[in-house]
Amino acid sequence: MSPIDQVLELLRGQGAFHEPFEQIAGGDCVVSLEPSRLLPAIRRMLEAYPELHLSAMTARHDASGLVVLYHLWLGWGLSLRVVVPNETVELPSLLDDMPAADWYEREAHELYGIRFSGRQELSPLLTSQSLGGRPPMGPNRGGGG
Amino acid sequence: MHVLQALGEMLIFPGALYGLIISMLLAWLDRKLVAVMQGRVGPPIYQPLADTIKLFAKEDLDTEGVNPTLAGLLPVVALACTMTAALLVPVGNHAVISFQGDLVIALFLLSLPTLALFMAGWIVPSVYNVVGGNRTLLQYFAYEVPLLLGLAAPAAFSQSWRITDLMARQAGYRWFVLGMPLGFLVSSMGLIGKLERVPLDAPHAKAEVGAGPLTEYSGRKLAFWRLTSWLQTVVGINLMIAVYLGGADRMWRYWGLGTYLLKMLAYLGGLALVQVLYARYRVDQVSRISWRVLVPLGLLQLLVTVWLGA
Amino acid sequence: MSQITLPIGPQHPLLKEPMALRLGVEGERVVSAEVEIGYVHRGIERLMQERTYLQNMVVVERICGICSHAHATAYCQAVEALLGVAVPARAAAIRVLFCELERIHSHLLWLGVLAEAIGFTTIFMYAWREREHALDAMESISGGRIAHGANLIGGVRADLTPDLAIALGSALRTIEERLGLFDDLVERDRSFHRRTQGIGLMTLDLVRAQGVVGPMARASGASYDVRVDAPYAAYSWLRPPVPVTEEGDVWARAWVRVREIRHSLAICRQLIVSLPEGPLAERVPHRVPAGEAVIRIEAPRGELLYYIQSDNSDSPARVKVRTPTLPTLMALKQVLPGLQTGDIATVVAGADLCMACADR
Amino acid sequence: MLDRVVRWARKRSPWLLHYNSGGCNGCDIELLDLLTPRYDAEQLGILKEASPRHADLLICTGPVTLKSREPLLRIYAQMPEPKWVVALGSCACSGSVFRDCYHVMGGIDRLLPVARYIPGCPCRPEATAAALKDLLESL
Repeated sequence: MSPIDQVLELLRGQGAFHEPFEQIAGGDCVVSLEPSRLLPAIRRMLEAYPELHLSAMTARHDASGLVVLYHLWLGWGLSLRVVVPNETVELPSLLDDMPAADWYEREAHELYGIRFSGRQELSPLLTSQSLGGRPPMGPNRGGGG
Repeated sequence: MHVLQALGEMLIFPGALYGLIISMLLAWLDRKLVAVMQGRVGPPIYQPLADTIKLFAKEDLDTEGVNPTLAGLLPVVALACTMTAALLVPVGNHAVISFQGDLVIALFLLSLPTLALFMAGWIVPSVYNVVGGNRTLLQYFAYEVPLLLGLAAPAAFSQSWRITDLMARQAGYRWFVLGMPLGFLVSSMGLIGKLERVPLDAPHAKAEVGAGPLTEYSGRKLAFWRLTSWLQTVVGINLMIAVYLGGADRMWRYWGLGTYLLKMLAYLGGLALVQVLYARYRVDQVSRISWRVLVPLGLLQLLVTVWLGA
Repeated sequence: MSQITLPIGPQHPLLKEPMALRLGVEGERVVSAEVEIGYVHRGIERLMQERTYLQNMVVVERICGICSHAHATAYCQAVEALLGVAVPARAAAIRVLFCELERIHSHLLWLGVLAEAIGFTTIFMYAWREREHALDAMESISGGRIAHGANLIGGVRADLTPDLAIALGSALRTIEERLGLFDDLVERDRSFHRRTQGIGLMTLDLVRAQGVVGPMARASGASYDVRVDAPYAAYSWLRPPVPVTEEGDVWARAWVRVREIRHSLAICRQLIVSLPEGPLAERVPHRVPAGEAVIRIEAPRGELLYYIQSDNSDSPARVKVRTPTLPTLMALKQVLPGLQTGDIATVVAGADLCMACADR
Repeated sequence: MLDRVVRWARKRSPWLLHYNSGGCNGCDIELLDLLTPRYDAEQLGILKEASPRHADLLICTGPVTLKSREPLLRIYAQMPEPKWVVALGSCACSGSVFRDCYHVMGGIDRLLPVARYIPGCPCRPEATAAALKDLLESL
């Protein structure tokens, strides 16, 4: 069984994903998840892959709203794609299971205005107070340029 | 006539004026030697003079929350103490003032600027100054004892605390450094600590505490502190030459001062070499090395000297 | 004992770039640490969405002045992946040559900064003197000392001609000869050991939890190196050895980096003798078809990740840059408490932080 | 007379304070490079100081991010007179590629009076040394 099939098997056991994976340019695999399935999926994978680490989190705009990608490394690249519902703009926080998510979540919050449930501190990481707290890359962009 | 001569000795040679000139020259030479050893060119000879004049011409900011009188007084006291010590320590083989026990008084006078430096850091409500000042004091406790022990061995051997007596015992190339190398090393380490030079420069380690106790001082006050530290270097080297290296040797009749200058350059070269070759000790490492290594070695030297001398 | 706050930064001689540390200190011991970043945040990710792919070549090299080539390489690879363009073999090799020269210069720079932090100015001077040879080599090939401009989307702009190869060879020899000094420093110098051994310990667990990468992770026993684990460009046939050690202290980080300089020199030399023939670049269109790409490369400080989303126009819809300094900073926050105040400088300088990278 | 002595001293003893207001690091390491064996700025009496209180020249790199604004003003205020600001690198001169970014003010002269602009991306150490020498001559 290929590495990606193993992961899919793992996630399928959780009923976590609803699409087959796609392979994107550069060789990473992308698997789409429901926001509510994110935490269980991450927990399951942490158990199965001890060397797993979170490389980065990308938020971006999409026709449907905001999309967040969790770029993982398990000896090969895997990205989990989650669509942030427009009504809530909220995702579960990974902080308790993955300490590495700390600053990435703060960044996604301040640049895109995404909220993360289950954690307190989401003070701005990068930007100055004088920007007025409007996410500079969010739907209603603040700042100049 | 005696009054004039005394005044001349105090103000011109070997007192204040000579002290300032030689200390600036040594400060330049020190920087130049280090630069050359590091593969650089180094500063021009007038550098310390230019630095000093510039600092005197610069705005002297009063730091908030600091008593300006005290802040202005401390560096002056420090410089005055060092200058007085300079009068006690022989230049060549002649000291302006000499009496029984002047070695102890000179050491005491050299301690006062360190305490003033600690005070100068302590009175400023800025973390770097305070931490730097604390380190100055901590390090003072660590090096003062080895310095004293190291200098005590020759004194015990000569049964005199008068510096000129110690020099007289060494006449004819019987330098104490040959008979008591341990004492020389221990007191040299002590001196490096007193001068806060690498590797014992933690009190003003740039990467840790900025400029240490002097971080918030500018202009004239800073200039005074720098002069004090340069003059301390000269006095310290003179002291080591007088106590361990036999002062000015009479090679030929008139060349006494020449051998003294050579020794001064050699000792400074040694200090510069140490600066180039070592990384900085942490303050706690300084204390540990001082009490576990330097103090026992100094005591050993003292005991051996007393035992052999008796 | 009373606790005082020791603020370090944003302006501090220890920090070449602004960041702020607020350390709670009791006596000579650090009890708490807060890290504040963002002083160098310029908003490059949004800037790149507003520029064309070609204009962005200039921007990516200015994300960081130390690993500019790593950024340009990652960016080019991502765009090339989206275009479905394969880079000519010679171009891939020259890219790697620059990557390794950059690693040499970056590691020597780091060694100098660490030495300065522990008061060893001589090593700082010597390390930076040798670093000049690597900069000279890159300048003679591409024309840039710091921002090299060696990369193009589709290949490279600068060629290693035979006479440049000879000059490069002699530069490599000079660095190699003088490297013995730094070997001695790491292996034998007592005063260096006294300040670095057992200081700033980072366990493998902490490395895994925070996702620390690069030499920092390899000094704690994690062997992850993108060049070997997911080879790109010419690394598929170069296969550099990966030095790993388990001490996890500042000394181990120095050990790993000095070893890496040696391996980088060997790779450069191998590239000089076996540089593939062929064109330098492929012609590429201005418009990039819609898609997503994730690229990881090994920058001098570790795994550098680029994510680019294209929307069939001449400028990217989203560029995400994750640099290796970010996880290091998160881990550093947990390493600082418990240290002696005298070791703060050693640990911070030893972490090889690049704030321009981290803040973007 | 005294005036001439002071001017002589000032020209020969410029102490630098370096602040990166959001630059890419390139100019900063090139400035630091100025102190190392190949360029050795100590020949010109240049020392890199740790405290704003000791400095004569504030060498600024970077396009001034919004977060750097406060520290920059504070550092400048802490420096004793006479003092000069040098904008090192294209970012510091004008904002360069980052001119229109949302977190960037664009150029040191938006905040402080600049005595010398040294363009270059990044400036070579030779250029910096030449410009500093030129600035000192003009004092």
